Amino acid sequence: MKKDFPILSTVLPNGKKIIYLDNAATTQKPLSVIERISNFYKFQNANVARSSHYLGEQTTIAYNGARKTVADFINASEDEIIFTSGTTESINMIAYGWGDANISEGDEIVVMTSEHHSDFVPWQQLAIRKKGKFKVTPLNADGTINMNEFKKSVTSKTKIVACAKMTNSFGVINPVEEIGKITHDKGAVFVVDGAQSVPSMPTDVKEMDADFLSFSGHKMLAPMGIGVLYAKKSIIKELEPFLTGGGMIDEVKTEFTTFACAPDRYEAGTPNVEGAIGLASAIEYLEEIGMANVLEHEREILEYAYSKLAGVERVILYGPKNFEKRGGILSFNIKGIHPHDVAAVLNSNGVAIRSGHHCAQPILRFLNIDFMATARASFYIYNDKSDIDVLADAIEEAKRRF
Amino acid sequence: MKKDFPILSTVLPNGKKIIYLDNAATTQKPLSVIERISNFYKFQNANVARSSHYLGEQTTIAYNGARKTVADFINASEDEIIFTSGTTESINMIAYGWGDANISEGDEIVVMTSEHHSDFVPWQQLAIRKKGKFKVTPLNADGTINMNEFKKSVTSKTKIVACAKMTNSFGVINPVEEIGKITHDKGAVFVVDGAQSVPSMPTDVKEMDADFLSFSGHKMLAPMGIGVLYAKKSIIKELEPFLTGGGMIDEVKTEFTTFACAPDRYEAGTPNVEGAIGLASAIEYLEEIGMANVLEHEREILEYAYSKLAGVERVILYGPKNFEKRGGILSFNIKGIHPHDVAAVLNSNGVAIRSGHHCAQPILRFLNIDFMATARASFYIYNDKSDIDVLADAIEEAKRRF
Amino acid sequence: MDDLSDLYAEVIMDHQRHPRNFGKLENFDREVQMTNSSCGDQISLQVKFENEKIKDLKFSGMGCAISMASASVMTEVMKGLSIEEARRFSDEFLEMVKAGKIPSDDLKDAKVFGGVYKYPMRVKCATLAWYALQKAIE
Amino acid sequence: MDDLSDLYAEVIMDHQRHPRNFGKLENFDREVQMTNSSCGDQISLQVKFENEKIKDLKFSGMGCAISMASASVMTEVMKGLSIEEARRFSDEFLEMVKAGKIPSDDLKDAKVFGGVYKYPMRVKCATLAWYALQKAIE
Ligand SMILES: Cc1ncc(COP(=O)(O)O)c(C=O)c1O
Ligand SMILES: Cc1ncc(COP(=O)(O)O)c(C=O)c1O
Repeated sequence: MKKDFPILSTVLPNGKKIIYLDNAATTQKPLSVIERISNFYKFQNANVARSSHYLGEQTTIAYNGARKTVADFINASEDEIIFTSGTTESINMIAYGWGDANISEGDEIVVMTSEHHSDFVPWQQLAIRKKGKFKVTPLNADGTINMNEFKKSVTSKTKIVACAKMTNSFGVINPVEEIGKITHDKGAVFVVDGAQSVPSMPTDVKEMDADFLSFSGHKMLAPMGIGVLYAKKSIIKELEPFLTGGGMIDEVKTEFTTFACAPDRYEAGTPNVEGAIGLASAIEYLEEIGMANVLEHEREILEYAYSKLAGVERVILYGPKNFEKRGGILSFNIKGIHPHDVAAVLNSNGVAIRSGHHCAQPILRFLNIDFMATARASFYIYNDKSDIDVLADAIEEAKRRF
Repeated sequence: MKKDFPILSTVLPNGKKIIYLDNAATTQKPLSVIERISNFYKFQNANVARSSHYLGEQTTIAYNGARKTVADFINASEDEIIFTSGTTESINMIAYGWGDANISEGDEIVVMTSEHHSDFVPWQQLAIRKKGKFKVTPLNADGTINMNEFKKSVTSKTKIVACAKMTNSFGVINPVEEIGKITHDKGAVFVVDGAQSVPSMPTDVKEMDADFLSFSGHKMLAPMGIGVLYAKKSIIKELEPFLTGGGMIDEVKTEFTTFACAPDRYEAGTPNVEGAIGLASAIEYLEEIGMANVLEHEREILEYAYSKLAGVERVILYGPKNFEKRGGILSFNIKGIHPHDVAAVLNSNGVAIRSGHHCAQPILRFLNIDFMATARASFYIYNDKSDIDVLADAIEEAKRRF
Repeated sequence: MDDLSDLYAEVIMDHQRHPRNFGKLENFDREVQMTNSSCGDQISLQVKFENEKIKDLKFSGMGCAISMASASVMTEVMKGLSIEEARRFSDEFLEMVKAGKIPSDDLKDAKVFGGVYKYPMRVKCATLAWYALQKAIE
Repeated sequence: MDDLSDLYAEVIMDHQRHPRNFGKLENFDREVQMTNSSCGDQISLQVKFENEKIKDLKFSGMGCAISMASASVMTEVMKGLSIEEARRFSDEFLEMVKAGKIPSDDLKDAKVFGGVYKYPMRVKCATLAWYALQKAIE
């Protein structure tokens, strides 16, 4: 598998082989995706849905095909798939495009303390704009959602509940089916952040009954600059166009503009065709493996890492002990060493991890974590147990140095 | 030159060699840019400004370097350069981020009838949102701005004037220096759409004294999904963050969020690093040629095309006769043939042009153009006069067929 | 003929040059105006019904060869059909042009638009008149 | 030492283990609190002036080795300097860390942070205390 990913053969200037364990931040790309991009620009490139010449037709067919691939991947239909620049833009599109029209003074928006800033700040800002109430659900000590507190916080005034299917800080898999049911029972809209989960496990929007689901290509083998917003057919009509301009209009007059149908209506400007077909190519690669196998593999690595590091002196491991509740992310700290320094020592051993707040300040503050930061190793399809052995040795070196 | 662009060797299924004359829609990519993208994913890829490991550092250095390349290219400084997904997003960012906070009932927004929908609809929608007045400046018969009318339309109530430096419909180069002066004399903000001009001529934001300038990578040899918003240092402080989420924050608390400094403040979520370095690579290619030479080359092709087609029976050419007022775009019609049919016949001869309203319905309606559509041939650095010969022959065939 | 023939078959060129049922009906039950703004195409369609059948119909408008010919062919195919048949035939036509589905022989001349499927940007041109018809018999 | 040495020079490790001027002043003229939220680093800096000079200064806070050592070194370099000199030296330090500019020998021990330039993500760690100082002498 590693041979499909040229970057995984990188040797650092100090001679160490790279061990890439920063997959929750972004994933590496297989040759098939890199070549799909090159071939697009070498043989196919044109603007889409505008120009009726040979390349224009080829590009439009490829772009429409990519939309179908994405739709099938999450069990949606094509006109429920909006291409965006990433999860962050997708969530902003909901907050502005649906939120601004549907939230008014006193309405409640409920999010979890464990949300990524991209699934936290847009809702908070919406609440501030519309004088709504922004409610943040407390967690249990292991970073899972306190479901009793959640149930109490959802009321008849709740209009939106936003929750990640998998958190990026600790890799917690949240019970979105249950959360969705509680949300819908109160008549609120259920918004799922799939940035971590869609790359790592099978996704079925019908099963999780999400009204909106967002995810990013770059976290699942695809190029940067492409993301997806799934909007359920029954709610997409309520989503107002947010970005306006070329390609999303029907008729433009001085006094008013009428807009095209979904999904064009939501894709203003020249779309990122490269990104869309790159994402489709990445999905093909993942389906070859099978998404259930991706999760199983991540868990296997996680369990191995967990068992190697649990009980090691000075090492603190975060997150639930029940692996069924986790994907391939392991957040940890070494007592008395700032995670940045841990990351630096690991890096000098070739091991690439992330240190810091992981765009998740609320959970770190809530759990009162030292330095408001952790070290985070995150695994993907191309990692194996020997990567974990190097990680564990490097952790020992960090302990010796500091 | 053509050999740098693999796609220009495309042979259509019918055996015809491709003649790509749809550059105003999107440009083709040189091998150097295609390889820069591949190499990024093969050797460098990581998330940016977040992860302090080797690849993370490399990527961050490359991303910061790309920002500097872009800044130098338009004579700006790095903290005035915001990366976006394209011109359309850039303009929306101004309309929401500056417009919503600064436009109130009765304020005026002035645009030209010749604006692209992406520089028209966001302003119109802003005016509708804020109960402002949306004024559309009339044109002369050749598609140039009626400057007398423009002067009359700018008043002390005018808050924003938006204008393309080069129009995409007819390729008219507008006198933005003069328009900017009139705008600033009235105390309004001057917003320049550079989507067509930045790829085709030298750009100096200080000289044109733009407060904001937008452009897209894909129209200047760079990948799709990347664009730029330049915001002058003196005004960027008034620009509110528009998209919120990861990477653009300082501190996230339940009650409020504080935001990072410019430009990070405006780049929410994982940025399109591939796009940014692809754009930098494209700029290097263009600077090798020299932007003054790009314009000169486009004009040479335009003049050749104009002289070949002027006076040809049934052919109508749009735009001013003074080539100093034009870039490399030639919009035309053949009497009695719908431009879609023209494009189809041209395509069967390998010639790729755009037909339709070019996201510029207002100008076509204003000038009362048949079918509300034109055929448009647009030229770039890799086109030569022999391309125009094929175009002219294909036009004759279209006349024979219809 | 050359490679343009799957888009501009002789039948299509003939209808484009000599559109059938072009103009206005004196007497009609339904009138539908429809535009395809992405092309600037416009159609106005008038239909006269009798005994659950399309007794007569005429169209006027402006657009490319494909859209004009498709409107002309549509009127020829539809004249005299029951509303039930009209619905089924137009569904078949739309499936053929949008998704490449092979139609039944019932579509007659309209089958020449089968090649449009390969030109996604021209699909809107070929379908406009047929959507207008569907609206008229709704 | 190995390749970590351009980031964690011996001097830096020493200051990290034994920070100088750590704590609170009984008596001070200016106090500055600063955070680097992207890392979670915090610093509190107190300065006592006399005759346009920095008579004494102390810091407290929390952060990574680079940020703590940089604060400690800063206090050593600054003690006794005129405000004018403090401004110039801190400018020099910032230029060195942010842009890789070679500093003058005036910077003394602070020169060991010259390697941070190659680690753009650690620049904020190394500069926090120096920005705090600049704020204190504003
Ligand atoms: C003048 C002008 N403005 C704006 C745009 C919109 O650019 P994009 O589609 O890359 O967002 C274009 C290109 O289509 C253009 O030509
Ligand atoms: C759970 C979660 N939500 C949202 C995001 C934001 O995604 P992006 O930065 O691709 O917009 C991320 C990734 O950083 C994430 O992990």
